[in-house]
Amino acid sequence: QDKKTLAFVVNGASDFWKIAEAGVKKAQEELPNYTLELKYPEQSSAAIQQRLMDDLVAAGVAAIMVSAVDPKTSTEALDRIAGQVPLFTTDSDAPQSKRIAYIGSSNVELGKDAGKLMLKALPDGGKCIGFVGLPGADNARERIEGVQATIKGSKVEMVDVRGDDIDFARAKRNVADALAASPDVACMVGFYSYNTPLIYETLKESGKLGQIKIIGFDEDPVTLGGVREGAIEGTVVQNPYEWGYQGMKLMAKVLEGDKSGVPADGLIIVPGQVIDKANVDAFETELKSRLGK
Amino acid sequence: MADPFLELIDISKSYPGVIALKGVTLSVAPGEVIGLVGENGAGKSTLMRILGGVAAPDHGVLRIDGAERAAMTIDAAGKAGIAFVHQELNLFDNLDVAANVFIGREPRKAPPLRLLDTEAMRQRTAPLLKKLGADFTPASPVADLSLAQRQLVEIAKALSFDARLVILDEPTSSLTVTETNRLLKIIADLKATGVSVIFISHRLQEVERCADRVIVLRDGRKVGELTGAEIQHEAMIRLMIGRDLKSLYIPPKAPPGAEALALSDLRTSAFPDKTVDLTVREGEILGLAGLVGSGRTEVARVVFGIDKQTGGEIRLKGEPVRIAEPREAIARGIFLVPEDRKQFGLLLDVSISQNISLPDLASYAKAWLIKPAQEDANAERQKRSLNIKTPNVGVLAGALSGGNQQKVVLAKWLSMKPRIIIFDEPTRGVDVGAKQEIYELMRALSDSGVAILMISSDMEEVIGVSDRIAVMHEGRISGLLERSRFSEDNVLRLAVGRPLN
Amino acid sequence: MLKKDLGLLILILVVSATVAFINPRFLLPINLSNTMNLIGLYGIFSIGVGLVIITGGIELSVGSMFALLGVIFVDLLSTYEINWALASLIIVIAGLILGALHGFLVTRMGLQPFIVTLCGLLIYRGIARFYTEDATAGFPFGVTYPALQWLTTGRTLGIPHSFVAFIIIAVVMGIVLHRSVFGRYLFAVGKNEEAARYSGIRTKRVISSAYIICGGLAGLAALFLTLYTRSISPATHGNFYELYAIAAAVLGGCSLRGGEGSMLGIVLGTILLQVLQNLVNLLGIPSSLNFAVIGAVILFGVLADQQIARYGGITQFFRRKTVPQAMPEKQG
Amino acid sequence: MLKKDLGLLILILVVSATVAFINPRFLLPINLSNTMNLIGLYGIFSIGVGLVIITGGIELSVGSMFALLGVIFVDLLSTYEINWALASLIIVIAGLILGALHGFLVTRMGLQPFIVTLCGLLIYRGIARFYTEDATAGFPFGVTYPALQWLTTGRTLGIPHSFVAFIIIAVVMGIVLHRSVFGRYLFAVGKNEEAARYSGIRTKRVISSAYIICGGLAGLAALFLTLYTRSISPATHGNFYELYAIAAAVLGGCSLRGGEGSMLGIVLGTILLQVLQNLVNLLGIPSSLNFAVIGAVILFGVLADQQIARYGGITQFFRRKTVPQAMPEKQG
Ligand SMILES: Nc1ncnc2c1ncn2[C@@H]1O[C@H](COP(=O)(O)OP(=O)(O)OP(=O)(O)O)[C@@H](O)[C@H]1O
Ligand SMILES: Nc1ncnc2c1ncn2[C@@H]1O[C@H](COP(=O)(O)OP(=O)(O)OP(=O)(O)O)[C@@H](O)[C@H]1O
Ligand SMILES: [Mg+2]
Ligand SMILES: [Mg+2]
Repeated sequence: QDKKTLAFVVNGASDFWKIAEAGVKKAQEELPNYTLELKYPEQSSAAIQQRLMDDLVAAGVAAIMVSAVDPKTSTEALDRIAGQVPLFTTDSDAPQSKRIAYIGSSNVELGKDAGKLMLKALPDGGKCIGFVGLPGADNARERIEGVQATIKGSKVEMVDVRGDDIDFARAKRNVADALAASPDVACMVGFYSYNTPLIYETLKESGKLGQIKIIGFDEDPVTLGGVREGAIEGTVVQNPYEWGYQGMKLMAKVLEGDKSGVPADGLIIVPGQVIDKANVDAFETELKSRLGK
Repeated sequence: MADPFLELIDISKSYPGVIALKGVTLSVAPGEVIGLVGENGAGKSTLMRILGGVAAPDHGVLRIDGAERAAMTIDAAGKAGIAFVHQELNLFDNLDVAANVFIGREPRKAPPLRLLDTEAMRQRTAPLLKKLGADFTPASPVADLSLAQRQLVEIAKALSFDARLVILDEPTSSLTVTETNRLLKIIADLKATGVSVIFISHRLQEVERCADRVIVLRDGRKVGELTGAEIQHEAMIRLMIGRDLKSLYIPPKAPPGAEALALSDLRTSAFPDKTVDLTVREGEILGLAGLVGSGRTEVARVVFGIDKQTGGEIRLKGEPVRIAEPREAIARGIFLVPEDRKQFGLLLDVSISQNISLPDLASYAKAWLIKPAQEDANAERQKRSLNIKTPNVGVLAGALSGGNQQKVVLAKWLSMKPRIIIFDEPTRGVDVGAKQEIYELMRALSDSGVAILMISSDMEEVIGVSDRIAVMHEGRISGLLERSRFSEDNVLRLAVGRPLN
Repeated sequence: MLKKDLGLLILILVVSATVAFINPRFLLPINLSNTMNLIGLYGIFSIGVGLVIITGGIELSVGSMFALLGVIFVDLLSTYEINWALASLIIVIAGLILGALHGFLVTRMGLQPFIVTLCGLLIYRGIARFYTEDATAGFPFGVTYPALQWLTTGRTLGIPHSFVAFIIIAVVMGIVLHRSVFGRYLFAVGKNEEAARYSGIRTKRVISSAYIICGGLAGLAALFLTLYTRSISPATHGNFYELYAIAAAVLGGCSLRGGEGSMLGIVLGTILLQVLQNLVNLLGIPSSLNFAVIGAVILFGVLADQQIARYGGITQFFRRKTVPQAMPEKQG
Repeated sequence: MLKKDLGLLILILVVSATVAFINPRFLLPINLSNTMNLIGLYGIFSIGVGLVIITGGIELSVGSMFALLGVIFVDLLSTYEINWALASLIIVIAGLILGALHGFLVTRMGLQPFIVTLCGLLIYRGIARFYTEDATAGFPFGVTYPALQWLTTGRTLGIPHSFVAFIIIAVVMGIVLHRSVFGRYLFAVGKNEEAARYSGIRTKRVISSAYIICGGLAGLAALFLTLYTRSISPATHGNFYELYAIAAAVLGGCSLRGGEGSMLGIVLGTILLQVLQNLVNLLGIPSSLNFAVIGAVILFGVLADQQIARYGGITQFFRRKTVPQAMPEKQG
């Protein structure tokens, strides 16, 4: 008897998913009767991800958990998959689809956390500039939305968000050009995981570290280092480890007919966390042990 | 005569479907000028390509200074002192003249850096160009040169070698008498300094004037060798094609008819301040002579709609027309056989049959779908009537010998209904037998009422074929000769802009 | 059939057989049907790009056209609620117009095709992103266009309609390319534009037509792609698709120098690329290796083909230039 | 200076003047210095790609090389803690080897350059992603390599060393291309490979050398880029950079048909592309319009150049075919 395969399909290659993978591995230890797989589409494109899922279904997987590239408008396509195998969503939800449950956090909430960090860093207010890979992507929009909602009415304002299409060199030059174009900028926000380290490096090179506040997202090692150093005010992280771990366990349970783990609204929210100088060491230690480094 | 330093022994070479050479033996002694003649496709160029290391023989050996080898390489040929002017030009039109002359063996300066010594190149090129009477400089970009000028560059290149043997494969096919005479003089000088020359030409007069020995090839075999006084026009022709030829001129059946094409005050961009006036009548062959660069090709290009007409008028049967595109010219029955067939006349890697049908595809098609059988049938017909040497009409045009390629270009137009045909150097690289056939064809066309404008740099051809001759000099018609006043001297005088006696 | 096409076919068969042997689910009707669907989607525009390449040009902007035409299409349908047939027509016409623009710039303004279509790549995507403010454009939940969806994403007897459309287009364009006067002109212009002009071919018109056809097919493909993904992120939708198309054409024997290529080759090239994608997913190869596997298979396939051609028996015959009937135009 | 180069220079000056007029901060030393830095980074490999294009080839794999060589470099330095000078040497040599491989496949195996380097694009990125399991490779926090960083990202009197390196390379390669025998052969081979062979040029060797130089420069650029971003996401690092390089070369007058181009042109092409990027950021143009602006400026620049050349005054001079000096010699 073949083992059943459970697939965790992510939305593109990123370190973020390495942490989820650690959670999946942990779940694998506890689910010896299943083969757990983490699948990356070769590009962050809805079409390619869809194709990957079609192929997985064709290859006979038993259930899929997906971080849809474009959940809002992929309902139909997700339903097509959900019609063939049990489907779960993670990272970003497709509430109208026939998915069984969503496990993840809310990007708007994460953005609100970042907004609070900005207010704390700039008690007297100031101009902020944001940096992001794809400004139109849902996760970016929601994070920005959360930030805007929090700083509204304060003296802190976000004057611009520059996109870089996930090209690190362009991301770095965006920071340098922003420094040249707006000498009065008071803080910079890195919305994608690589934006924060690049802001940090650029400010360091131009000697502006400490003068301009940095607020980040995610747990890039340089970001954590900057937090520890005090150059970065803080960073807002999610908990993909739990998504991977809990998600896979849940999928196995559902396959075995036990639906008790699925809440009525189908939403399992794993809250994010604000990392600042105070808790950075503890967080990093835990992260390292999870990643087995 | 001195002992040969170079021998080709029992050389054979075949290409799929053709035997290009069969058991040919040839030796070259120092200071000897060898004429190599034969019909198109006889194997002359192939033999030379083997000697130059560009092609390898299937069978046979080469012996250089007593050392035997199975095949030459380009390097070895260079080292053995063989300089080669290829029949089809091999110039780089992104470089200037001097760079082309010294390509592959540039003078260098700053030794470890291998920098180009452009100065030296130009200085060493200048006297060669002067010797050839070229009207361009070592710094002229080759892209700006006409075909004839390019041919001079190729010759200059061969002369720049300190060669023991210079191979000239149809060096004069685009040259006029003046340049040709200069070249013959240069050959004599080379000979005097002990350099050997192999000279290939379809203009047998030239061969007669310079060769010590003539080798005749037919169908890949050596069919004869003439020396000294035996080197006679008729003798060569007899060996080449196995029969005698009639005289060139075939009188028209009827006197010329009405004016078919008239150019008045025509201006071209090559000579913006000169105008051309010319009339071609139905049923006549009007020769257009002139020196290299005198603007004849430019006139043809304007009439055919390739280049913009910058002034004046073109009249067809008295009716003014505007021709903006070749297509419009073709629709009116004006056809052009271009001088550079490789660039403009043919699609080299397309079959003969498809080349022939190209300008008139619609008539081989039903509902826009081409009927290949009809194309092939027509191509077969043309192959037979023009005597194109090829196993079949599916062969790529580029694989044909130069003369046969020219016949394919002619076949394109002869398959359609011409009213006026402009031949720009119609027999460039065409052998005597085929030349005769082309002349007969031209005459047959003109007798059927077609007006023919024949641009030619071959004096023999201009005088021998035309009913009237117009001569161009620096962008304008400098004179018109009726048959009674045809002479080499008169044509030349007009060509250099001097008045007639 | 040309030697090159034969080699490609053999490569496809070998790859497919290997995959089927390792994972028999490859042969499941649903998998074959999915793969056919993708072949159809990618094939439609690869044909257009192939035609442009045959004239000696290049077309780099199809991917960006998909983004631009896609967001407009979504907007026409969902914001302006225009009839789907009319909206589709508008998109295809918009594709034709963009193609005509490229043709105009290349032939009348004398710009290099690479520059023109590179600028198209940059500009169209930029406009698409600006138009939606980088947001994803998609059909609202629950809205369906049954007829349009049936036409584009539907299947009949398991055969996806995109594949049917592709095959019909390939056959028609194959006849146009290899049997018609226009097709002959395309090759002639690609081989030697000057000589073609001297033969009375309106070369500018022929070249423009190739770009126009390519634009029209890109417009059509944009429809299929939009209904396949149902949403368009203008920053990424269609990224690199121009490379897929060019790769399919070049694999299929089109030379970037122009004048060479066959419709069968383009079709086979497209099939190979999609089968390779399917292979990576089905064999459970880490997706990070996806591109590497595709690249390696292409490289070894082409290498093997070359080596066989160089030393081999049968194919030797096809390589000689002088061999009669070795002309691409003459073969199906 | 060629006409084309002059036109490009004018375009750069016009664009710069416009930006400086709208936002005078464009002229701030720090901004100029930043832009120079990026010109240096992108210019180094554009030169290599330009050389390959001049031989009539194409090089599509540089972006993927950056990803592969970059992750290896990071690993050598931070995991294996190899001396930075040795590690840098290894990377440049690896670049040379990849270039040699391309040259080998193109010249000895007779594969099309487009295919070879497209496979390179796919394979190198695939290996890079597999090697790091798609994780971002970066230098650990706080780790510095003072000498290496000074060399690559340092500045002297405000001039970034990447720019200095670029200028040195451009001057050297400019001399090689335009003044040396080897450069002459590059042009000859690109224009007409057969004729070059007939002239006794070892064409295969010349073409291979171009790929090798290109590979070496890509290796060098990989070092600079790695130290610039300090971290490499193998899935995206260097994506589309091959297009930047080709665009710079083609803008600078290189023809994809080979045999044409100039070093000055490539340099100016690179400068234009980077000034345009700077413009978008400084003028506060939405980043979604980034590519559209670049595309539009390139298109209008090239169009204007073409139109001026066609009808204009000064440049008319450069286009006229040489008028032969009267013909006194002929009368003799
Ligand atoms: N590369 C080739 N491939 C196939 N056939 C060839 C090739 N080169 C020459 N041939 C054939 O070999 C024969 C001899 O050609 P060659 O060019 O030597 O003739 P030639 O005597 O120089 O003629 P011409 O006077 O027309 O130049 C011809 O039938 C030609 O078609
Ligand atoms: N392809 C070309 N590019 C640039 N200039 C050219 C070209 N062809 C001819 N010319 C120039 O135009 C002028 C007229 O040349 P044209 O070719 O019409 O003369 P021709 O009498 O036919 O001479 P030829 O015997 O050289 O063909 C000459 O000055 C020549 O240098
Ligand atoms: Mg010959
Ligand atoms: Mg002429």
